[in-house]
Amino acid sequence: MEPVLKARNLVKRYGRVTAIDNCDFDLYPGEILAVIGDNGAGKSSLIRAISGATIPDAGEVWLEGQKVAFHSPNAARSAGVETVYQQLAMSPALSITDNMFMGREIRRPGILGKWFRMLDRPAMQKFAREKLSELGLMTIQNINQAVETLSGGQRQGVAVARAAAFGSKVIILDEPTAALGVKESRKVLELILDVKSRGIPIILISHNMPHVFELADRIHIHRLGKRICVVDPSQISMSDAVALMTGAMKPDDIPA
Amino acid sequence: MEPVLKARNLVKRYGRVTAIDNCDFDLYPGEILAVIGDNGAGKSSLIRAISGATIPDAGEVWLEGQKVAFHSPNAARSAGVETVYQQLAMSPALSITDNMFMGREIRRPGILGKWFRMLDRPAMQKFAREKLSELGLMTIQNINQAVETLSGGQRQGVAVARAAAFGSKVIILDEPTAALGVKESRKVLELILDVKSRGIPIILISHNMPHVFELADRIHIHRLGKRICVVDPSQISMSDAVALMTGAMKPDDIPA
Amino acid sequence: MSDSYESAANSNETVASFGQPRSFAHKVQHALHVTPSLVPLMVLMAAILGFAIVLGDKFLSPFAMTLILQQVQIVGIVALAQSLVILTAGIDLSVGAVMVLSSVVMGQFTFRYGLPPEVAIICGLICGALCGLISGVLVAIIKLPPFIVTLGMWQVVLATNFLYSKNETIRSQDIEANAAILQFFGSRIEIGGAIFTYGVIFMILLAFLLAYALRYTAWGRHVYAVGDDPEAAELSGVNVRRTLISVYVLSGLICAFAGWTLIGRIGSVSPTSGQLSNIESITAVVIGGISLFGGRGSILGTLFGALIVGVFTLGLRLAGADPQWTNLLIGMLIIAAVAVDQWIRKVSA
Amino acid sequence: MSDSYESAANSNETVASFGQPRSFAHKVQHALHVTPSLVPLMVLMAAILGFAIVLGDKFLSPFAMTLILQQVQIVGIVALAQSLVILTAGIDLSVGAVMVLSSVVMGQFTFRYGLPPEVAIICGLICGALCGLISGVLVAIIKLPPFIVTLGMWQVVLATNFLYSKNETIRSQDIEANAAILQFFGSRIEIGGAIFTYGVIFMILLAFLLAYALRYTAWGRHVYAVGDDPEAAELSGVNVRRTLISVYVLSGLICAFAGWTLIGRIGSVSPTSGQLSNIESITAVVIGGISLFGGRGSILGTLFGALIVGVFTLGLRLAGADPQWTNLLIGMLIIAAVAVDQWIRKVSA
Amino acid sequence: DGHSTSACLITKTDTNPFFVKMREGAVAAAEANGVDLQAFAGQFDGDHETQVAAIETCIASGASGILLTASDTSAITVAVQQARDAGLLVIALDTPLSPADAADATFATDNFEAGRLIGAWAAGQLGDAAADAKIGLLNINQSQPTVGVLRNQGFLQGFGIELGDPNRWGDEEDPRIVGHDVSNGAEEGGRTGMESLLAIDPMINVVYTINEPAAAGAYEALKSIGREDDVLIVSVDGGCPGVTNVAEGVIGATAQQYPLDMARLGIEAIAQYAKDKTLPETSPGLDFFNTGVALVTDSPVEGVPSITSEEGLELCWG
Ligand SMILES: Nc1ncnc2c1ncn2[C@@H]1O[C@H](COP(=O)(O)OP(=O)(O)OP(=O)(O)O)[C@@H](O)[C@H]1O
Ligand SMILES: Nc1ncnc2c1ncn2[C@@H]1O[C@H](COP(=O)(O)OP(=O)(O)OP(=O)(O)O)[C@@H](O)[C@H]1O
Ligand SMILES: [Mg+2]
Ligand SMILES: [Mg+2]
Repeated sequence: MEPVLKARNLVKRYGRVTAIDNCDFDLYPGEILAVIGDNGAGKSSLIRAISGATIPDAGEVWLEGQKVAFHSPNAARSAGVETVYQQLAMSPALSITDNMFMGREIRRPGILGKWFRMLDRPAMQKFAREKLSELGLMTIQNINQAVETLSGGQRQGVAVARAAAFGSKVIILDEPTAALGVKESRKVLELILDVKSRGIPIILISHNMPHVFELADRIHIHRLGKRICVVDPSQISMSDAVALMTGAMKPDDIPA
Repeated sequence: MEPVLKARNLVKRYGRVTAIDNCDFDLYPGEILAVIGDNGAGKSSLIRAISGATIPDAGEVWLEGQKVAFHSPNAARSAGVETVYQQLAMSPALSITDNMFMGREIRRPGILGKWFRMLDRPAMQKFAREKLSELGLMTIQNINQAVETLSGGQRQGVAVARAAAFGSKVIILDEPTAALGVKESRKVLELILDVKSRGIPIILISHNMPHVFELADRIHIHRLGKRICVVDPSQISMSDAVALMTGAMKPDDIPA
Repeated sequence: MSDSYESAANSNETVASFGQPRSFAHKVQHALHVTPSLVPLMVLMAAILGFAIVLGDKFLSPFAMTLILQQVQIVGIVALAQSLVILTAGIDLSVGAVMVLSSVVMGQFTFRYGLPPEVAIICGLICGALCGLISGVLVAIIKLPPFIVTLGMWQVVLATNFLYSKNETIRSQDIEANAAILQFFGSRIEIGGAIFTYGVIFMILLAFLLAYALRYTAWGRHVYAVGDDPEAAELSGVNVRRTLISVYVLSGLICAFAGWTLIGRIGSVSPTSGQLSNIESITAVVIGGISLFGGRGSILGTLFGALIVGVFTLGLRLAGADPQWTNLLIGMLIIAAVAVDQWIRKVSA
Repeated sequence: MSDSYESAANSNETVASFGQPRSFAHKVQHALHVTPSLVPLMVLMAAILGFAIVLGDKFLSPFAMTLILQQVQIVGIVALAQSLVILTAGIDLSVGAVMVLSSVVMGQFTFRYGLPPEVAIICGLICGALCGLISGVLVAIIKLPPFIVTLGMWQVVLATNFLYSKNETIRSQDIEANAAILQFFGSRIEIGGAIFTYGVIFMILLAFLLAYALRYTAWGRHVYAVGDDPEAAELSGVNVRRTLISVYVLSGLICAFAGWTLIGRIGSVSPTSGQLSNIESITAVVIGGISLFGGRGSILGTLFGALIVGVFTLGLRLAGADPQWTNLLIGMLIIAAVAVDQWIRKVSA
Repeated sequence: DGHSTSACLITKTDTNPFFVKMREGAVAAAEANGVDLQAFAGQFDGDHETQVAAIETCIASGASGILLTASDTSAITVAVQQARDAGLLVIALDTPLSPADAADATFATDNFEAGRLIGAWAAGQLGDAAADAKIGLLNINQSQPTVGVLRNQGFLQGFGIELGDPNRWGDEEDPRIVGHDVSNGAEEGGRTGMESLLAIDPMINVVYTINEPAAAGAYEALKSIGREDDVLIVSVDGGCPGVTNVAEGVIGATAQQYPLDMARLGIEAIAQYAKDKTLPETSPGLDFFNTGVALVTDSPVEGVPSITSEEGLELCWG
C-alpha cells in the first residue's frame, strides 16, 4: 500500500544540535500512527518539518505519492494536513471563534461578503460551539471569550477541536492530551477514533503509553533524532516499547 | 496535627468568572497531597493564590500556624514555599543555570563577591548540573544553553529540579509531568518521593490518576472552584475519585 | 485498566457554570473592558467638559469645537496609519516623511513637469504606497525590526524630500489658480458656526472604514493575530508576510492621503511640514489605548486619542497658558490619561 | 500496572549526545551567535576599512579617529543609559531632556545661587536620578507603558528645563574662570595626534563597567530576565519592581553624567542642547544589536552602534557629501547594518 | 485681563533666546499699552503647522492682532489671510512673508543685509588674503529655512563670492568654500559641525555661523586643536552672550538685531489699529519697516559701518 505521508532522510540542525538526523517516516491510509520517544528525541521537530512549520535542511516528503515541500503551515493546511503543535499556536487576545477559523474565515453570502468581505460571525460561532460541545468542552462559558482567559486544558481542547474540524487528509497531534483532565482526555481519544472512522489517518505524539497502546495501529519509535523502528502494539509489550525508546533494548532484540 | 499550610474561604474572581469560590485547603506535615479536578476547575488559580502569584480577593492563609499574606512569589519563596507553575516561569533567553538561581544567586567568596558582587558561576553550574543529573535530564548537552533551545519536556524537568533543590517547607507542583516522557516522569515521581522522605510536604496537581494514586497520601478533590472533599487513596477507587471530580457522584455517596 | 476509571468521566454531562450576575457598576466596567475605545472616549468627554466649565462659550462654540477637528485632521489621519502598523507590533517612524514627500510629489509633478494635477495626485499616492511597500518588504521578508526599518526610511525619505523639492515651497496662490484639486480637502461645509473641511470628514470616514475592516473582515483578524503572536499566527494559518506587507502599503497610502489633506489644510506645498508627525501620531495611538506590543486595542481609540491631545492643546492655549507650560501640562496629561485608562482596565478586569 | 512498563525506563543511563563537530566557518558563526556584540564590531571594522580605503590618511589619522570618539561621546553615554532601559523591554524618550536639565542644574546652581560647583554637580546628578526615579515608579509600580511615561517625562522635563533656565546660556569663558570643574570631562590627553578627552575615557569605562554588571552580577541577570518575560521573572523570584526602578534611576544618573560631559564638550551650559539625543541613542542601541523587545543583546554592542553612526557621519562628510546626502546615506546604512546583522545571525543559528 | 484689546505673538520657537527676548519685549510693551498678550511658538525651527494652529487659535480667542515670525514664509500665507479676513491685524516680525504684502505690515531685520555685513567685514579683515581664504559655513538645519538661507547667501555675497540659486545654500562653485554643515543653531551642533569641517580641511580660516550659540560651539572645536586665535568667526544675532564673546575675541564680528524693538513696535501698532484702524508705515524704499541691523566688532573695517562691543552691549537683548 502507498503511504499517505512519507518522508525520507529528513535532517534538521539547530546550531550544534541535530534535532532530526536522517529520519524516515511513513503514515498509511486510515491508520493511527503513534510516535513515541524521550523528551528531546526530536518528535516535535519531525512533525514541524513535515507540516511546514520549519523547513528541513535536507530530505524529501511525499503526500499521497506527490512530492511536496511545504514552506509554511498554511501550505500544508491547504493540502489537507492539519496540525496541533505542542506550543499551541493561538492568538491569545482573539476569541475562540476567531482562532478556530484563523486563515479560513467564512464570509457572508451575497454582496456583504463579496464586496465588503464581511465575516459570517453567526455561522462561525455556531460551528465553533458545535465542535467544542462534541469534545465536551462545555465549561467554556462564552464562545467569544479571548483565548488568554481559558485554562491550559481548555486551550488544548480548542486546538484539537480545530484540527479535527478541518483536517481532510492527515491530522497531526503533538501531545494533545498533555494538559487535559481525565474527562477531556477521554473526549479527545474518542474524537481521534471518530476521525479515524471517517478514514483520515492520524499521527499521534504522546507520552501516555496506555493511551498509545489503546489507540495506535502502529508505533513509530523515535530516538536521538531518528526512527529506530516501527512496532505493532498488539505484538509488543509496553515495557519493551519503553525499553526501545530509552535505548535499553535494541530493535534487533525484539522478541518475534 | 497542625497543618503546615492552611487556607480558608479563598475567593478569586476574574471578571465574571469565579475561579476560586470560598475554597478551603489543608496540607499536613510530611504528606503528599494531590489536588485533582477537571480542566478549569480552578486548581492552578488556587495554588497561585496560595503562593503569592495572584492575590486573592478574600480569604486567609496560614503557614506553620502563622498567618501569611504573600504579595509576590518571592515572598512565598523566602518563606520556604517553592512552586513550579503550570506555565513554566523561565526566562527563555537566559541559561539553565541563570534560571535555576534566579533571585538567589550565589556570589563569589571574598572581595570579588562582596564589593564587586560577582556571581560564582562555577559553583552555580556545578550545582545545576548535579540537580539535573539526579533527574536524569542528561540529554541536556550544555548547562549554559538558553532555556529557549530546550524541548518542552526538558524545560519542565529544569523547573522541577529547581523547586526540589530549593524548597524547604512546602513544594507545590502544578502538573509537573504533563509534558514529560515516560522516563522523565518516573524520575520526577522518584524525586517527589525523595523530597517527601526529607520530610517536606508536597502539593501535587496532576491529571494522571495512576500517578496520583501511587504517590498521594491524601487527595483533595476540586470542583467548580472549591474543595468538595478530601479522600484517602487507599480507601477509594480511581473510578469513584473521577466520578467525584466530574460531579457524577456526590461526596455523601462515597461508600464507607 | 485505563478504561476502568476513565470511563467514570463520561457519566456526567451537566454543564458547569459558575459565573454569577454582577452589579450595574460591574456591567459598566465590563463594557469598558470589551470596548476598549470607550475609555479614551470618556477621557475626551471629561476633558471637553472640564474646559467648557473653565472657558465657557469661547471653548464650547461650534467654531472652536470644529477648529479642534481641523487642527487634528493631519495627525489624526497619520495616526490611523500608525495604528495599523502598531497593531502588528510594529512602529512607523517614517509616517511624517512619507506624508510630506507625497505632498511634494503631488505639487512638483504638477508644477515642475506640468502634469495634470489629477495625475500628479495619483503619482503622489503611488509614491506613498511605494514607501510603505519598501518598509513592508524589509519588515516582512527580510525580517528586520520595524523600528529600525522606519528609522532608516524616515531619514532616507526626508532627505529625498529636501533634495527633490530643493526646499522650495509652492505657494498657495499658484495652486489655487492652476491646480485647485490639490486643495480639495481644504474645501469646507459650514453649518451654523461649525466648519467641517473635507479633510475632517475624510478622517472620520477613514476611521470608521478601518474600524470596520479590522473588526469584520478576515484581513482585520489577521492583523490582530500577527500583532499578538506572529509565530502562532503563522502556525495557525495566517500568511504573516502578506498581512504585514499589506499593512505597511496601506499605511503608506494613508500617509499619502494625509499629504494631500495637508495641501488642503495649509494651502501650499511645503517640504518642511510634518516633522513631528511621527511622535504626535504615536502619542495619539497610545493615548487611544492601542498597545505598543501589538494585537490589542481599537482604531477608534486612536481618533479619540488625537482629539484628546487637540482638546488639551486648544483648551490650554485659550486659557492663556504659556507654550512651555502647555507642553509641561500636556506631558503630565499624557501620563495621567494613560494612568486613568490603566486604572479602569484594572478595576474591570 | 503503571510500574510494570514505566520501570523499563530506568534500565538505561547512557548519556545521549548527538552534537557533532562542525567546520571552522560554523565555529566563527557560533562565536558570533553567542557573543552578539561581535556583529556590530565587525560592521564597525568594515566601515572603518571602507572609508580608510576611499579616503586614505585623512580618515585614518589618529586625529580623525579620536575625533569620532569625541563626537560620539555624548550620544554614546546616553545610549548606554538607553540600553539599560531597552534591555528591560522599555524605552526612554526623555534621556536627552534629562541630560540637559541636569547640566542646566549644575550650571545654574553654581552661577545663580553661588553654590560651590562640586555641590552643584552633585545636585545635577541627583536631579537626573530623580527624573529616572519618577519614570521608574510610574513604569514599575503604576505599570504604565514606558513609551508613554517617558514621552510625558520628555515634555515635562524639557519644559521645566526651558522655564527654569529662562533659555539663558552660561558662557564657556565664565565657566572656565569660575567653575572649571564643570568642564572636567573636556580635559584631554594627547598621545601623538590622538586626542582623548576625559569624557571619551568615561564613556569607555562606563561601557565596560555596565557590561561587567550585566554579565557578572545578579542584578544584571535580573535586568535580562525582566526584559525577557516580566511575568516569568516575577514568578521565578525576581523583584521586578525593584529591578525596573533601579534601571530607570541608573539611567537617569547616567544621563546626568552625560549632562556633565556635555558641559565639558561644548564648554557652555546651553538649555537647547541634546534635542535629538533620544532618537540618536535609540539608533545606536538598535544598530548595536539590542532587541527593542527586551532581554537580548550586549551593552558593548551599543558602544559599537554609536561608533558606527559616528564613523559614517564623519566619513561621509570627509568624502564631501552634502548634509542631506549624508542623512540619506545614513538612513540606508542603518537599514543595511541591521540587515547584515540579521543575516549573520540567521546563518549561524 | 480686563483689557479690551488682546494680541497674539507667534514665534518660530520658544527656546531660542532671540524669540524669548522678543516675547519679553512684547510682554513689556503689552503691559505698557494695556493689551492682553498670548504667546505661541512652533516646536522647532521650520515648524509651520503649529503656527497655523496658533493663528486659528488666535482667531478663536478673539484677538485684535497677531505678531508673527513665520517659519515658512509662503506656506503660512493662507492662515494669515484667514486671520485678516476675520478682521485681525497681522504683522510679520523679523521675517517678511512671501509675498511681503501677505501681512498688513512687517517689522523686520534685513537678514540678507545682516549676512552681507559680516561677509564684507570678514573680507575686509582678511584684506588680500581673502582671495585664498578657506571658508566653513555652519547653517541651521537641512530643511534650509529662509532666514538661514538669507544670512548664508548674504554673507557669501558680502565676502565676494558668486552665488548659485540665492534661495538655497550649497550650490556655490567657489573653491574657497570648504563646506556647509548644520548646527541646529546650538553649541553642540556648532562644535560637531565645526569638527567635521576641520576634518575636511584643518586650515579653515573663516567661519560663518547662523547664530552665536553655534559660534560658541565652533570656537570650542577650534580651541581643542589650538586654532582659536587664527580663525575669524562671524555670526548674526547680537544677544548679550554673543556680544560679550565679541568683546572677548571669541567672535570676530556679529550682526546685531533688535527683537525688543520689533516686538514693541508690533504691539504699539496693534494697539493703534484696535483704536482707530490705522495701519503702520513701511520704511522708505523697502516693503517693510526695517528695525535695523548693526555690525558689532572691536576691529572695524573701512567701508563697513560698525559699532563697538561696548555700544553693542548696551543694545543687546539677552
Ligand atoms: N528552535 C530550536 N533551537 C535550538 N534547538 C532546538 C530548537 N527546537 C528544538 N531544539 C532542540 O532539538 C532537540 C529536539 O527537540 P524536540 O522539541 O523536537 O523534542 P521532542 O521529542 O518533541 O521532545 P518533547 O517530548 O519534550 O516535546 C532538543 O534537544 C531541543 O533542544
Ligand atoms: N487571568 C485570568 N483571566 C481570566 N480568567 C482566568 C484567568 N486565569 C484563569 N481564569 C479562569 O479561571 C478558571 C480556572 O482556571 P485554572 O487555570 O485555575 O484551572 P485549572 O483547574 O488549573 O485547569 P487546568 O487543569 O486546565 O490547568 C477557568 O475558567 C479560567 O478560564
Ligand atoms: Mg515535543
Ligand atoms: Mg491549571
